[in-house]
Amino acid sequence: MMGPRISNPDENGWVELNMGPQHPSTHGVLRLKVKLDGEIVREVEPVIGYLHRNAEKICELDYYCDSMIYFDRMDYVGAMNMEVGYLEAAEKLLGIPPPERVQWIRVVMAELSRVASHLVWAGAFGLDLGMLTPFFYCFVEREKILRIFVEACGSRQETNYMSIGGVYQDFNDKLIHDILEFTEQFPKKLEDIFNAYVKNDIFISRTKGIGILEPEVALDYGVTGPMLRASGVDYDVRKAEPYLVYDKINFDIPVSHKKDNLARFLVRFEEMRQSIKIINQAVKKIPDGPYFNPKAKKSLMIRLRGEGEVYARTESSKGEFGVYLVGDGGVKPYRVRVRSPSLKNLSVLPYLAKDQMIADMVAISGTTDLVFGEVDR
Amino acid sequence: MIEVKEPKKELPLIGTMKAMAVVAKHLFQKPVTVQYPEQKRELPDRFRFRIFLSLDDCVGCTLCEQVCPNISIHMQKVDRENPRNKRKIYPDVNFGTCTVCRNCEEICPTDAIYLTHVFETARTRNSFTYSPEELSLPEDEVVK
Amino acid sequence: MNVLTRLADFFAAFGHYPAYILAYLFETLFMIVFVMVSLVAMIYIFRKYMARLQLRVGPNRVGKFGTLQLIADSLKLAGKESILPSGRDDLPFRIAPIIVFLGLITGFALLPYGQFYFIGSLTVTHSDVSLLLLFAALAIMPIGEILAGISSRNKYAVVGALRGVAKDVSFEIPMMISVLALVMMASAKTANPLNLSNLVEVQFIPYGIPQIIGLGVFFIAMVARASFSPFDMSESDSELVSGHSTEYTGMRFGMFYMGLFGSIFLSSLVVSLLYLGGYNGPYSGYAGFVFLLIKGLILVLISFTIWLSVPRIRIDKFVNMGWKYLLPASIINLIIAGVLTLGLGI
Amino acid sequence: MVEILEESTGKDGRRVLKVAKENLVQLMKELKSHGFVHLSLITGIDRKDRLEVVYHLQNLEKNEYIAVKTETLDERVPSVTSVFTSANWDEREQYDLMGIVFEGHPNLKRLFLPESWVGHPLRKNYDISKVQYINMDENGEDYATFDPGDGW
Amino acid sequence: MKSGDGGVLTTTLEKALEWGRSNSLWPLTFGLACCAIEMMAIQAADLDISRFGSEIFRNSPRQSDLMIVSGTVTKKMAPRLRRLYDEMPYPKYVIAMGVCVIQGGPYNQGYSVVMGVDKVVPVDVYVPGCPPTPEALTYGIMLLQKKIRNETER
Repeated sequence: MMGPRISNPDENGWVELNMGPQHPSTHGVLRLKVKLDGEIVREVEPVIGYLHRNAEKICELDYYCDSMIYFDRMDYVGAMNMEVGYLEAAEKLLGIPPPERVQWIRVVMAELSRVASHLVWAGAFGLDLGMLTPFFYCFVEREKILRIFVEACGSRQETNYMSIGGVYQDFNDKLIHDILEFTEQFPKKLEDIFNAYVKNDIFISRTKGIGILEPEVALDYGVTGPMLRASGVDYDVRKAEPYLVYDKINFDIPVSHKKDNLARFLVRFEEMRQSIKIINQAVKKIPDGPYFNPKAKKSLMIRLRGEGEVYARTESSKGEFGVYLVGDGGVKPYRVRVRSPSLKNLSVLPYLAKDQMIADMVAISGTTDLVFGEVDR
Repeated sequence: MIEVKEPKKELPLIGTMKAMAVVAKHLFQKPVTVQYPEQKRELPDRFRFRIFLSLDDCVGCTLCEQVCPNISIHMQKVDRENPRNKRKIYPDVNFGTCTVCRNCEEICPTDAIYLTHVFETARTRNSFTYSPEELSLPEDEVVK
Repeated sequence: MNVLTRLADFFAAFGHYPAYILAYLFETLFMIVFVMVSLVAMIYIFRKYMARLQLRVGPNRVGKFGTLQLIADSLKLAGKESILPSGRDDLPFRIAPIIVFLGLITGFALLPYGQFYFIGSLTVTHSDVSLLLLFAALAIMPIGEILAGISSRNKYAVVGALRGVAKDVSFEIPMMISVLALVMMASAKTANPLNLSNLVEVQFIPYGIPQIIGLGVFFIAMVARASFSPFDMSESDSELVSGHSTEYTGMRFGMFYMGLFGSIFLSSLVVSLLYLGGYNGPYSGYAGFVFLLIKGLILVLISFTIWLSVPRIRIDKFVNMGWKYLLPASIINLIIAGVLTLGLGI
Repeated sequence: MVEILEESTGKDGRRVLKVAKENLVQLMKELKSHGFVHLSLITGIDRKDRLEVVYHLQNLEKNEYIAVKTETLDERVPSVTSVFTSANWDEREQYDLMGIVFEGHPNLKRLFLPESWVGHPLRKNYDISKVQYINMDENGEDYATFDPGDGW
Repeated sequence: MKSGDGGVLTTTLEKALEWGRSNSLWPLTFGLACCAIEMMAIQAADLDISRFGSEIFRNSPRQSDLMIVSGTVTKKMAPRLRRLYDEMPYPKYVIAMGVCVIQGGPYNQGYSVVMGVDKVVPVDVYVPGCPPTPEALTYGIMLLQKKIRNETER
């Protein structure tokens, strides 16, 4: 008796397989149309839009200060970076520069958020490869960062901490003490997690030399962030176009010329170490002063008007995050456009995953660090 | 710019065993779990979740309704004597859409609307609109 | 004193034949209870051990320390709707979990368990070729998984089954060759080296010491046989959803689930019997079973640690490893065994 | 050098070049040869009477940033995919949400919404109150309808 | 089926099954958006949902009992969500986690978001919050357990 046919292979003998939108490896709602030749992936076509939440449209319907909650929900694992990115644009457009103290506070929060984001990524990447345990260690550390966020503003993940011209709540001594306590114990734990990964030669064999992304191709596809730096291009918005007070802080940009999965892994871990370095410096340098620009008093939040066009770029945990804000002189923005780094990083996946094994495709899509709130917006 | 170093190459099997040792080491650490219903993590002062309303303080200025990003707050007529609230309008909050963004708390001129630590608000029915009176009640007394 | 004769003595009051029948019945029951208890214990130990490694506490709500958790799970699985996907190949789809489970129980029935105080020898089967039978039973289980994969009309399941075939082919041969080395060594001491009990009893020093390479090869093969990470390519959850068991629900899935944990326990027992001296040890005349259990449990915990901390090997790398490293290693091991047996007479 | 209609400086201090849409691809090629290899963003703006498309480019070596603007009255703009591969998905997105047709694009399909979605949501005249529903056909492809009874 | 009119045995069996179901809710690995990270956080060490028997996040809908809809359901995702729900075997439960899933949440003015997942699948417990803290979700799961055991009216 013949069994039923699963699928009709096409003329090349390739079988089409739909991975997703709900699939454990896709970190959300990515759908990959894969053409399989046995175990080998011949063609990948990502289909996105399963989390298209019309954030750009709704931002046009709301006041400038309200748009923040939609930006929080874009890169939901590193929400503070999104807030910084939006405020860089909004504050230029509305002409309300934040006070000195606020800028330092924002640097601290953005870097903590970057660490949290990379920790989620590190845990999820382990799950992709079949390592169950480091995920839990990553989340224990992330939980400590979230405690700091709650201490600062009251929410864990979608913080809505920064407002136009300031932050909603001031830093206090307990918070600074907590942050310093965290940065003191964190590097040791980070080394633990790091060792659990890289000591393992099976892990090395799964990542080394796989998913090679040439720098020319990366630039052509608009790839930014750790993926681009792992391809050997030394480009980071924090250095190239310093925003906030990044030019007053001493830190390095990790770069690797190996271009593979392992390089991307190492670059992200080194970024976490650098972030801790930044936090340690910035926390100690926070000057005294107001935490709110008096021009943007709280009761006037909804009466801010802006005109003109501003494009501001920041370095989020995924890459170059840009916000293009167009105002027409009203209390609501005329057009909000977001450059999401994950979208561009995803667009290079068909190139990377071609002619790789299924397992490698999963590993490669793991190292691109996709967050679908940002890809689909 | 610093160039990240590739890790030292480990011998096959030996490296795997080292990584296993790193993981197995955690067997001797205390679990970090806080067993939720019995033990509760102490919540920081600034933790915010459920919205409360002080009916006596509300002046009916509608600022919270305006600032709410997704129209979760509507003003309701409530027949209640309050010399400060001449128009007798108070906000109700739809918790089915409230994103706990705290904008209403920030903008409220009299601190009438505020958020508290209560977070055990799960229900089995999809009716989350709290009338102004319900907003001033503790969570246990709200009719669900 | 065998458990069978002990039972027959116990039932002797009923007469000669009923006593034997009752004894067999009891023995079968005992066997099944032992398998069930060990499966439940394995899953419970796994959960608790995993939780402790991951800084958690694990199940502790259902019963004291969560001991009733598995009963809740099995009650739930028994009460689940059983979905049979349309377009399945009906017969293989239905019998595949049963094959896996049968292979498991047969494997347990073939092991010699040693002595235990009053009851005596717990060995159920007395065959002179129990080693061969054991490996036959072990070879049935992957067939069930492959049948499950190709009969359930799911692309993930098919890919999982194909990976399962590739995996099995590449570790079976080194595994059998390293067992062959053992048989060679044992044949110098005993007339019946294919009998597992004989094979255990001739280990004055555990075979793991002279046969260290064989131990490594066999242990890797046994972890791979149990489909444990890093060798769980056939049901790799991050790539193929659940591999061959993707379409199974309720109790049918429960059988696969128990098969997974049962086979790691079985594998550990086999490794400890063949290489670590099995039930040999001080006072093994009374408590051999305890020694076997302790050795088995230590191996199980090692396997769990491997599962929890090692990423999955890519299937082609595993096939490479099987043919390029494990096979030569096992042949070298065979030569060493020959030298030891013929030249040194160990 | 192609003709620049207007050169100004934006509120954020960036140079803004304005070109006619016929010269767009030519200008992009020239800019790329001058080191502007990083196309950061493509934005479509609905100015009610016309559509504006803004390209943000960066020169990684000189760390220089410029914006290129072009306008169209008939929703058609030449595609720059032949110059920058990264324009591919950006242009698909702008076609999807803004309704700008990029001529010469290799695969101009909607990126987020299904093909049969009516209207382009980010247009100012898009009626958000008309609810559309999406359902899945036999092959797993989506289609959009106005009929709430269909599906789910 | 009404429990009680089948005699003592049926009632006891029913009770035992309810007890088993409520204590072994295996969730489906189904992360949609922001709330998915908080869903992972209840699995992680700090809140450890495995204490309640929901140890295993099953990847295949065929083997899971509980679908935690965590995050915004867009119109494009809704048919898929429905299909996943259909693939789950009875008895199955749904927790709507977060306000996006309850009534559209922050995106309730938008064009591509389903205003409440209960338009697509029946929901047992609603957990508001954006996102709910892990404790709040755990409270929701405990509420669901009570509901399965018929201990709660609300």
